[in-house]
Amino acid sequence: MPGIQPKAREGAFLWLIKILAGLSIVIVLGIHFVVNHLVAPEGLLNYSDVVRYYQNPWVVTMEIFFLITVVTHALIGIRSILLDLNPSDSLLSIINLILAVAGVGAVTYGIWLALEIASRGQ
Amino acid sequence: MTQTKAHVIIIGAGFTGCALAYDLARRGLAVTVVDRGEIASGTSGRTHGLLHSGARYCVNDQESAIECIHENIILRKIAHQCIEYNGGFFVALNEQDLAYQARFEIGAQQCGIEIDAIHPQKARQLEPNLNPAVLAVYHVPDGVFDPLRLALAFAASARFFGAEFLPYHEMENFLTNGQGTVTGIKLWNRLTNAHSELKADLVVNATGAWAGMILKKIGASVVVTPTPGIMVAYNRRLINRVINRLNEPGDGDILIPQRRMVVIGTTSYEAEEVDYIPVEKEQAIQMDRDAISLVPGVATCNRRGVYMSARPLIGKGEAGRSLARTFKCFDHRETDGIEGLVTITGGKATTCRLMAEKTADLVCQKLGLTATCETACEPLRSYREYYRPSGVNR
Amino acid sequence: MTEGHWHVTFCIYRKKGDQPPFYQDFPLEVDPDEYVLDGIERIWAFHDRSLTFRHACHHSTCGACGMLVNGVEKLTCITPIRAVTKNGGTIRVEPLRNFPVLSDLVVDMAEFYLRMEQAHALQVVPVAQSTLPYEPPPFPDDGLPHQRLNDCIECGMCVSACPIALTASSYQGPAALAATQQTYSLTGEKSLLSLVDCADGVWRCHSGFECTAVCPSNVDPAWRIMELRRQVIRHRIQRIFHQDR
Amino acid sequence: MKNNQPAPGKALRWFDPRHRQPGTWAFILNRITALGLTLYLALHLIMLGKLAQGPDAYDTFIALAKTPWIKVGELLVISAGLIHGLNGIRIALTSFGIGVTVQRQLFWGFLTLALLGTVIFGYFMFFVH
Repeated sequence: MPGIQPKAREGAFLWLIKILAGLSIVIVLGIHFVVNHLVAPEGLLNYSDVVRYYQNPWVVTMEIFFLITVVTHALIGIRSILLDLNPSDSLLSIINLILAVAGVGAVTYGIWLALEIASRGQ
Repeated sequence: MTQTKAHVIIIGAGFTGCALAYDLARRGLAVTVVDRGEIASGTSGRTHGLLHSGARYCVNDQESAIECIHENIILRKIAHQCIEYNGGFFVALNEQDLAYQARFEIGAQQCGIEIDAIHPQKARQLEPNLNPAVLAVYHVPDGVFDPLRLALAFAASARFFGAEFLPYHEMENFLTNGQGTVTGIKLWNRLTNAHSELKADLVVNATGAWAGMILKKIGASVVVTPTPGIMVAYNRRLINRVINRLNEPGDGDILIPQRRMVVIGTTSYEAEEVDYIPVEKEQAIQMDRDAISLVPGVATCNRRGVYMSARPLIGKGEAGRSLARTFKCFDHRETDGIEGLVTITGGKATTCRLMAEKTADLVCQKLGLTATCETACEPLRSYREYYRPSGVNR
Repeated sequence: MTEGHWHVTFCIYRKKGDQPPFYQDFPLEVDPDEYVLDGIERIWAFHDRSLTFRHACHHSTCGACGMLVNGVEKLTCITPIRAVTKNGGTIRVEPLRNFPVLSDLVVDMAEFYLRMEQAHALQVVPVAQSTLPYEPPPFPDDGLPHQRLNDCIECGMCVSACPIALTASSYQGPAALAATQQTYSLTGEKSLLSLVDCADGVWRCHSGFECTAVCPSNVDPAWRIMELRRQVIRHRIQRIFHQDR
Repeated sequence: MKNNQPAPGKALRWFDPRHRQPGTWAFILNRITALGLTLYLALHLIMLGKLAQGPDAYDTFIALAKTPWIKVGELLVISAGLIHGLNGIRIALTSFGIGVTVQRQLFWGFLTLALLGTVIFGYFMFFVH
């Protein structure tokens, strides 16, 4: 009978990040939605629109920030769902590794893509 | 080397059974408690929950009253974990009640129960929901306990000293050696449907209102009258102190606060079969009236629970209220010529520790042991320890 | 009120030892104002003596008789039959979820009680602080140190209803967390916070609020868990600024 | 129900809404939308890779995205985002002790908002553009 044994799995820190990331997504996603679906005259931007849009450095910054928060929130969220399935400590460390690699990979790829698009305008 | 401990089986895990298990285990005996249900699933669990000051009995039944005040003080000390101790009031509502006043004061003094006359206006300040028509008020050292947790606290302490509990094990029959000596019991494990036998040096029948039924299996008897009464719980805590009617013990004369409720009790009638006691609707309505007369605010509450509980009263053939509320220990060698069997019955929750002490004295005397009772001083173990898996504390 | 008697079928979860569980029907004539527990006790008394169930006080002070009634956690001693079925209807009674079943309707409370003990759950609390802070005070304070039995009756129903406890046995559970919150509020004992500031503690709750919905005793475990989070975070922030603990 | 003990294998029962309160419906919706949105995030990132392949690849892809079925899918994503986001606000608020006693009303309020938002977006996507 184990009773209460505090384990440092998802403590206050990850939880707080998840909540804060979630809140910033709500704000940034609002802008993202409006720009892509309401402001753009044809509903979705075509290639040249996208490139023009990315000429504004604030847009690039915002999109990169958005990317990081979304990926962070999603991966911490997936992790907390998996945590509810009571993984063993060793399985959890594997999960942590996979999620971290996926997160770093997605963010690197996204940043490269954003900078690549921005550079095509010049 | 320690020699093999004497083994005692206790039938019944109510207040008496649990307290007795604690007392005997503390004296160094090997104890097994069996019950056909959960701890306190009979009369004990369904008790009103009043930690008596004894004032209720100080005129008619002084022996009980003295036991009560004595044990009240001990339980407040050792079972503080499950008692709300805020005292109680005895209130007079009419001329008849006032006529009882003088006898009440003398009785309380004779029994050593501290009572304080309080001005009705002051009492109304302390308990704003009290009937405004109160004519006289006395403060008494009453309290309220949680029935299951009081039993569990004794059981947890018993387990701490090595006693074993077998809930959901129904005693089917006695084992004897063929020469009138009880050597153990036959058991039906209701959790698994298995049957088994358990040997012991002595068997204690602590089944309260069911004591007579158990003894029938071996042709012995005690004069116990199961005397059910009704309790009604309401969904608001209108008082902090127990409110008693200042008169001779009667129906619906005690209203206790408990958690967010108030609970009124009780009635009294004799019954033969008490495995299932149907709720009498008229009695419940009578309880509503009695509760409202003590605390009119009850009229605005909803009923939360209605339940019946069978007291084990010793004696027969008289009206239930006039039977004494004391307890009695029977050595069946003396009453029926059966060796190795003791019955403890009667009494009340407030005096369960004392009942256990006296029974344990008898058990030890029969087994030729000299150990003495040590249950009155040290606080009981936390009731939650009862559920600890076995092997943890030994 | 005089609707007379109802015919109701109790469909009861049965399990003995290692045998597979099954459901057994008991048709019963009942008074609709009777409580579900009365029906169950009558089945034991008159129909099947092998039926096992936990019960003690029959008026919601002990917390022993929590069961699943028609799929919902109910304290059967205060649940009138009228509230869960109709004349000719069925009452399905099962043991609590998220607890090991010992037999029939009896579940093993050992782990639950151990967690309550580790949370330093109080059974007797000062009357003045016995209710939830957002509730109106129940009583004019007469200045005397009155105490009363606590709201939490340790019935385990909140744990049974919790969607997280369903899969995560290591989750401390709503009852223990609510108790920690209450004890911390009354004692200020900081070590309680470190016990719950972990993945199996306050941060595991996913705000289902089921615990509060089934609590028969006004504990509001969900509110207490949220409050406990606040207390944990406040304590952490304080620690940053005063390096006292 | 063979055994009542908690077990990871019971994860599917997270999504069983029978006898459950709005709080659990919110929890169910949040889990489903979380999984859906994560899947969408992955697809979205991959599809945006077409941008790197130049104007032709991307504009062909955009033309495909304007077909009605894809639009419906997109509306689902928007709806999921609204539900998850608004309910997320509710969870964040209650987690900091704000509005715990009115969490039911918050749930219904935010769910209404999410549906309203879906309708507005749907109107723009299908009828304006």
